[in-house]
Amino acid sequence: MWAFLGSDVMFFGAFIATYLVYRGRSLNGPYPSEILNIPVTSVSTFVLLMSSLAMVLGLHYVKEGQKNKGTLWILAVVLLGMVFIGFQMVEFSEFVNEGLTPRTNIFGTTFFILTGIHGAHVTIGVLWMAFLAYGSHKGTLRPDNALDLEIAGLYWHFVDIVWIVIFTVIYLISATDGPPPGAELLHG
Amino acid sequence: MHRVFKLSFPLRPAIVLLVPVAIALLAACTPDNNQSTFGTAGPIARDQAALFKFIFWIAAVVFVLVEGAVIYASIRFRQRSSSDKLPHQTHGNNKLEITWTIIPALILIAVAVPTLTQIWEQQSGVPDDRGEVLNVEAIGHQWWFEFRYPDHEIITSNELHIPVGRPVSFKLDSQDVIHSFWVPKIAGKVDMVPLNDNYMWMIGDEIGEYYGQCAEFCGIAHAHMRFRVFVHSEEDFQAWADGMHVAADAPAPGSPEASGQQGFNTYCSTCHTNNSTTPGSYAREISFQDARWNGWISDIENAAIVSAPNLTHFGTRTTLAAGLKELNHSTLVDWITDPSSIKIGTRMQEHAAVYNTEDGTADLSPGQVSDIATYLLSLKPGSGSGGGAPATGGGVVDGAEVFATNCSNCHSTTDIKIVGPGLAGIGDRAGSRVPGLGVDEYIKQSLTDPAAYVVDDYPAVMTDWGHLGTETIEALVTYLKTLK
Amino acid sequence: MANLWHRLTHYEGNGWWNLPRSASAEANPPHEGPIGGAWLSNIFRTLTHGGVSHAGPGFYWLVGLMLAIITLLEVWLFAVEGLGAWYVPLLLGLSALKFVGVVAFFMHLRFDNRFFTYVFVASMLIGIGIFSALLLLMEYAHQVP
Amino acid sequence: MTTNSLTFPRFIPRPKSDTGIWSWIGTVDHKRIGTLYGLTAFMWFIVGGIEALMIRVQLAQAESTLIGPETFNQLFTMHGTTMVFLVIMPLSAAFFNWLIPLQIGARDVAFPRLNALSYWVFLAGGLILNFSWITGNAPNGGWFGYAPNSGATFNPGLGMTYWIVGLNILGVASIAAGLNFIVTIINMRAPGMTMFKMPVFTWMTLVTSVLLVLAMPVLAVAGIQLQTDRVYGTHFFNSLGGGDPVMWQHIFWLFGHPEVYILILPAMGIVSEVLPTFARKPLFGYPFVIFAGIVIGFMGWFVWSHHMFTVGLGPAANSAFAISTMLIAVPTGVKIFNWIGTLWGGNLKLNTAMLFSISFIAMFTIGGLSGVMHASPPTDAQQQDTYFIVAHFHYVLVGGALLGIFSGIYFWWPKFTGWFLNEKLGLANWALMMIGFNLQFAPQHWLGLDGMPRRIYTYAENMGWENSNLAASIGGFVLGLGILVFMFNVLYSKMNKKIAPADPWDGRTLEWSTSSPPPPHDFDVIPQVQYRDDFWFKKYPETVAEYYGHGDDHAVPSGAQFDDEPVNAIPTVSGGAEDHGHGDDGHGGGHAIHLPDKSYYPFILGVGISILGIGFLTHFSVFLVGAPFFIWGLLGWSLEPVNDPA
Repeated sequence: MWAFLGSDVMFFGAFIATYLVYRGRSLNGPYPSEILNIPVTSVSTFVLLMSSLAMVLGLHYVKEGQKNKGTLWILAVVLLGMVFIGFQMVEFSEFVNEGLTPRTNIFGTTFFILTGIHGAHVTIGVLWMAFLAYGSHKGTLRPDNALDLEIAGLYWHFVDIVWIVIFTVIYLISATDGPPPGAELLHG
Repeated sequence: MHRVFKLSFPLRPAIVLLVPVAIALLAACTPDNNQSTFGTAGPIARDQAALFKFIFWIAAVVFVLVEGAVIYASIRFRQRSSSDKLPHQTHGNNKLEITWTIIPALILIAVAVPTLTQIWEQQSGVPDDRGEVLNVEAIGHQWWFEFRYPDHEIITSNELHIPVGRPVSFKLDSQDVIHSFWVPKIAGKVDMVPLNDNYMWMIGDEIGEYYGQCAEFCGIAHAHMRFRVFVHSEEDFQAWADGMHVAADAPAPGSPEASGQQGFNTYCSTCHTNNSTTPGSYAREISFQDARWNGWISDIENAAIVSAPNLTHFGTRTTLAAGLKELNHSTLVDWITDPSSIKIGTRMQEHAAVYNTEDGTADLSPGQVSDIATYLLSLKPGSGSGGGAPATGGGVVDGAEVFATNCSNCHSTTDIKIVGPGLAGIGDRAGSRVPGLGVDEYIKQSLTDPAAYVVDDYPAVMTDWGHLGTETIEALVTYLKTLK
Repeated sequence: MANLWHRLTHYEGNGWWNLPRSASAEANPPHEGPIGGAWLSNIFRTLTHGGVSHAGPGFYWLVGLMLAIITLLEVWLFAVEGLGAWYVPLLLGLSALKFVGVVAFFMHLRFDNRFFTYVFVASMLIGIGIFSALLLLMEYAHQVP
Repeated sequence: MTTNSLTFPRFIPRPKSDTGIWSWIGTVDHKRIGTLYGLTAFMWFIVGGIEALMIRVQLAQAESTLIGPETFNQLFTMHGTTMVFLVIMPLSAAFFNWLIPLQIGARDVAFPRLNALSYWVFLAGGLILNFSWITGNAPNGGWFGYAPNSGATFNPGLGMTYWIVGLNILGVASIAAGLNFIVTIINMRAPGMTMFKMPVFTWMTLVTSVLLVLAMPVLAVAGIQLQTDRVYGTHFFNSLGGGDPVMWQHIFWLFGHPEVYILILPAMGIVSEVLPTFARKPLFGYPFVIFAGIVIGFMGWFVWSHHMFTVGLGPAANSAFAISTMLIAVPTGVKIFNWIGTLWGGNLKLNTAMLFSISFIAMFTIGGLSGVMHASPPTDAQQQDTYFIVAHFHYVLVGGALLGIFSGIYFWWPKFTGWFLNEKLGLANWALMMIGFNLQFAPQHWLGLDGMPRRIYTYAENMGWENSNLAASIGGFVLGLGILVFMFNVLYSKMNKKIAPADPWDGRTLEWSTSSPPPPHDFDVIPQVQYRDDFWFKKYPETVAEYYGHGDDHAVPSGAQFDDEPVNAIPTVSGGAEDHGHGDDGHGGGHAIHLPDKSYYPFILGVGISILGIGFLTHFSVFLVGAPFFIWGLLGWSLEPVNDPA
């Protein structure tokens, strides 16, 4: 699994690098400074972070054999993951309403594709966790095969750390990005 | 099984290994060939060839040693008879390992030193101690090259003229895909990346004609995207540059040239400019080229206008279709009739209305084609009298010619929209555009104060043409009213 | 140097390349997480549960709390004006801290081989290396006139 | 193993039969999957070869009009893509599949069903790519797909979409295979086989797998970005929208250069097995060969911009990448010298496999030396995008990778099938390939230096390129004849079977210790490993001291102490037997041999993935067809235990 995550590191690495390369190259608005909503995203970042906490706790209790607590915490992961996806959907539709689509400018292109791919990862994780929660509830996920949950947990944490990077790079650092100097001169 | 092994005559690998060497000797590099990287005619190519030869001889020594060792070992240590004796079971030798790590590293340092020197010589800007720099902007198009001389205000295509011994600084750009600018005998290539200004410089130090070719795969006619470089003596270059500002003589009325001019203005001048000789024509051609590009990119399916080579003084050129063919009447007729007989995939054949026929050949009679070819070949710097922009000449001003010179890049004489509206029937509708303005007044206002009234759906990009003078404008209006 | 070479190339009891063949050989990893090693783990272990070999919920809650605090700190930094040139490095540092926090304390695969951890770390290093190089190239690598 | 008590309905029964088509579709046996890989890749090899010959026919004379530019562009695009992704990589994968478990003394790979999935997905990717020929829309933007020429504006047809979808599906297969072999090699080695007792081929597989796992995602990213540019109008590589086509080149070559080593390292591994066997002495400088491989694998990441010396990155970047590129020649040289060291003083059996391996050294050296020539940006400015480059990388990929693979085929054929390939025909095969190959590609060096650009479908008469091109075209057909001789050899040898013993070549590594062909469970008893080339040293115990003995150098001594220790001193799984030759099966039981049961789900999931891929090409409604297969495969896979309860 670590090796797979190594693979995924390169995957997200390439997307994040693309974003950074193209940062501040948008030729027309809306620019990040006009559209990013830091407080809302901070909440969703917090939600994802707490889901990682729920994840380790779930794993802990499953290993300890405390079935109900384990199931509960895994369900919490599912729930928090869904909340995060909900936030992202709201954010996307908000942006589209304000006129930012992947076609609008290079910020839209890199932003939607990067966060969208991350959202797809979260979705896969939610489905995976739901499957495991069901297994835990049914009693097929036991301390002796907690490895399944541990692998899923690794994946979940990985998706979380990717978001940590995305949040910093796209949201916090870029939040003040306006039009590039001389953008209107480039093609006038 | 062992019999088989004996049959494998051990010299065989040796013979096979010698094949490439033998071919190397047979096909000794021929600097006379048109694009040979060894027939150098400029310091950059010469340095690059020298560096290549330096590395080549080092490589040759390594090659002989390594292949010699392989062949020697294969023969010397081959299994004789069926002896199954075990050789010494060595695990390796650290001293040897260190030796053959360090020696190649040293050799590579020897290669790296001249490499880095040349990189910095060739790629860190044009040197200022090699003479007065000539600036050229080279622009790649699918599938031809445009050359602009900002210092001389000259625009030409596919044939580059440079003075001998003077550094030429190139600003390389592309309008569509990535191309690569390469004149093997003068300098190695640098890519032309769209909207990524690239720079290179070169010096041609032997007078002559040199071949160039696009080296980056750029689509269907990549193989046919070539150009020529003419290295002139300083005087010849000046003469050429001056000639580019002398208008061609107007064709004698009734001559094939005149009929060809008529044909050119009707069918070709939408995309091809052929008279960028007057002051201001440089800037105008650049804006037209942009407009043509926008015309194509904004509606690729139905574009009626595409980027096209500037044909000013076409008659002085030696080659046709981006350095493909020798330029003469018969090749030019073939080209105009059916471009794909010479070059498959041209934008011209794809988009120009005149090629909108069943088999894609030009919708022109052989006579018309021949006349157009004759006319184009007659385009040379004129005797200086009576030429120039019609506006400056005396006597009767020909409105049709004024239109072809100044307007046809944006306006067609049919209903086709290029940048501005097609002008067929303008005389019928001009009177009803603006209350209070008659036909003549409206057209005149559009010419001298275009922003006063802009027809819906058209961009307000037309400039003020008042500088043409009253007489010319009168002639133009008269001509426009005849368009049906 | 010679010692390092031997550790690299030869099998010696606990050499780098002595990789246990199966889960049972490394049932209890000496420390939590792949990053930071025993040093970092021990500090936190001492802090959280007095050296007990197994991290418990309390430990996880504490880490979670710290991560949350760092996030709040980041948002606060965002709200604070006038950090100037310090803003980006500070944020990068903080998120690197979060990153390490999650990797070191939440992610650990007891029954996996250390080699896979190396693969992951190597990919991080290669990824950071080449993508930084890429950024530099795209930003600065241009031909000059 | 985990959810077997869940009582979901079994959607379909498990395949039980050991013969017939369903047994192949449901197979999870690494040997059968290896065979499938080999056969499929060879089929694509013929397709790619025919494409190459058509290119050569067109270029044999100046101003040729046999093949138009459109078809020509499709031909060279598909030739490159096919040979890289559908031939060399899967042929290497065939060897990985067959040999890795055998060489490390395991009964199968770590994830047998993932292995099967990887094959089916590979097959689907190849079919989708080549299906484009039938639609007449074959990709035509070059195997490197440079934007914007590969974007929708300049390439509106479906061709490049086929290319992107095909490559991304192949990428899934490669990542799955890579992960599988990493885990297999790390976790499933026989007791006592430490990392530095592994065969070199296994080592090179490990390095290659790591490269695959890390490089393919980058290609996937490039593909996704280009695809969204083409289909959804994003601006990643659209310079009018703020993107930059140079970015595509960076991302593509970030993948592309490690890919080069993915192609060549397995062949290096093969050669490192063949040479010692037929020289009858151990590989010279084993740790150095392996470290050179690792170093190449690592440094391969930091040289990508040497594909872009003419893009205008400026002198600083070009200098840096020139130096890093030259540096990578050092470990490559170390390998070549060690192979020569292996030959030196040996008792060489010059049979077909050995000749191919020796030729590998010779030809690869040429490719390496011409590589140094364009590692230097000033000379590369003349050579970039000319036939010189074509000659260079064909010397590396044909003279290197392909000769290595053919060497491997002749070497391991008896192990795979139980019978020999004919040696006389083998010699003819080798000689024809060598003559044809050199006749085809040596003149291309001169063509490139004479200024002939790549990827042009025709050239003028006055350029002086006719003779060399004609020679190259003739060489191409001689090379093709060599391949025909190989195919004839297989048929001939199959009809006149010469049965091979378990250890026909007096081999060195564990695969020769089991029967030819190996039983389904590979080894009756899992071997205990004491030495490098364990099988050899157990056969010739008197040579142990000679190899591990205290010589005048210090590479081994203290290590030898440990290497010589009996295996029971090495921590192994609990229950590992202590006496040689009576090991357990690696699962602590020591009695019954558990092989993973067959399963249809990898195939079903593969079908699902390929239909989803087709959805990108046609219409989104196709997703509705693919999704059920996908979900069915995934659910069935998760719910089906690896082994039915006995």
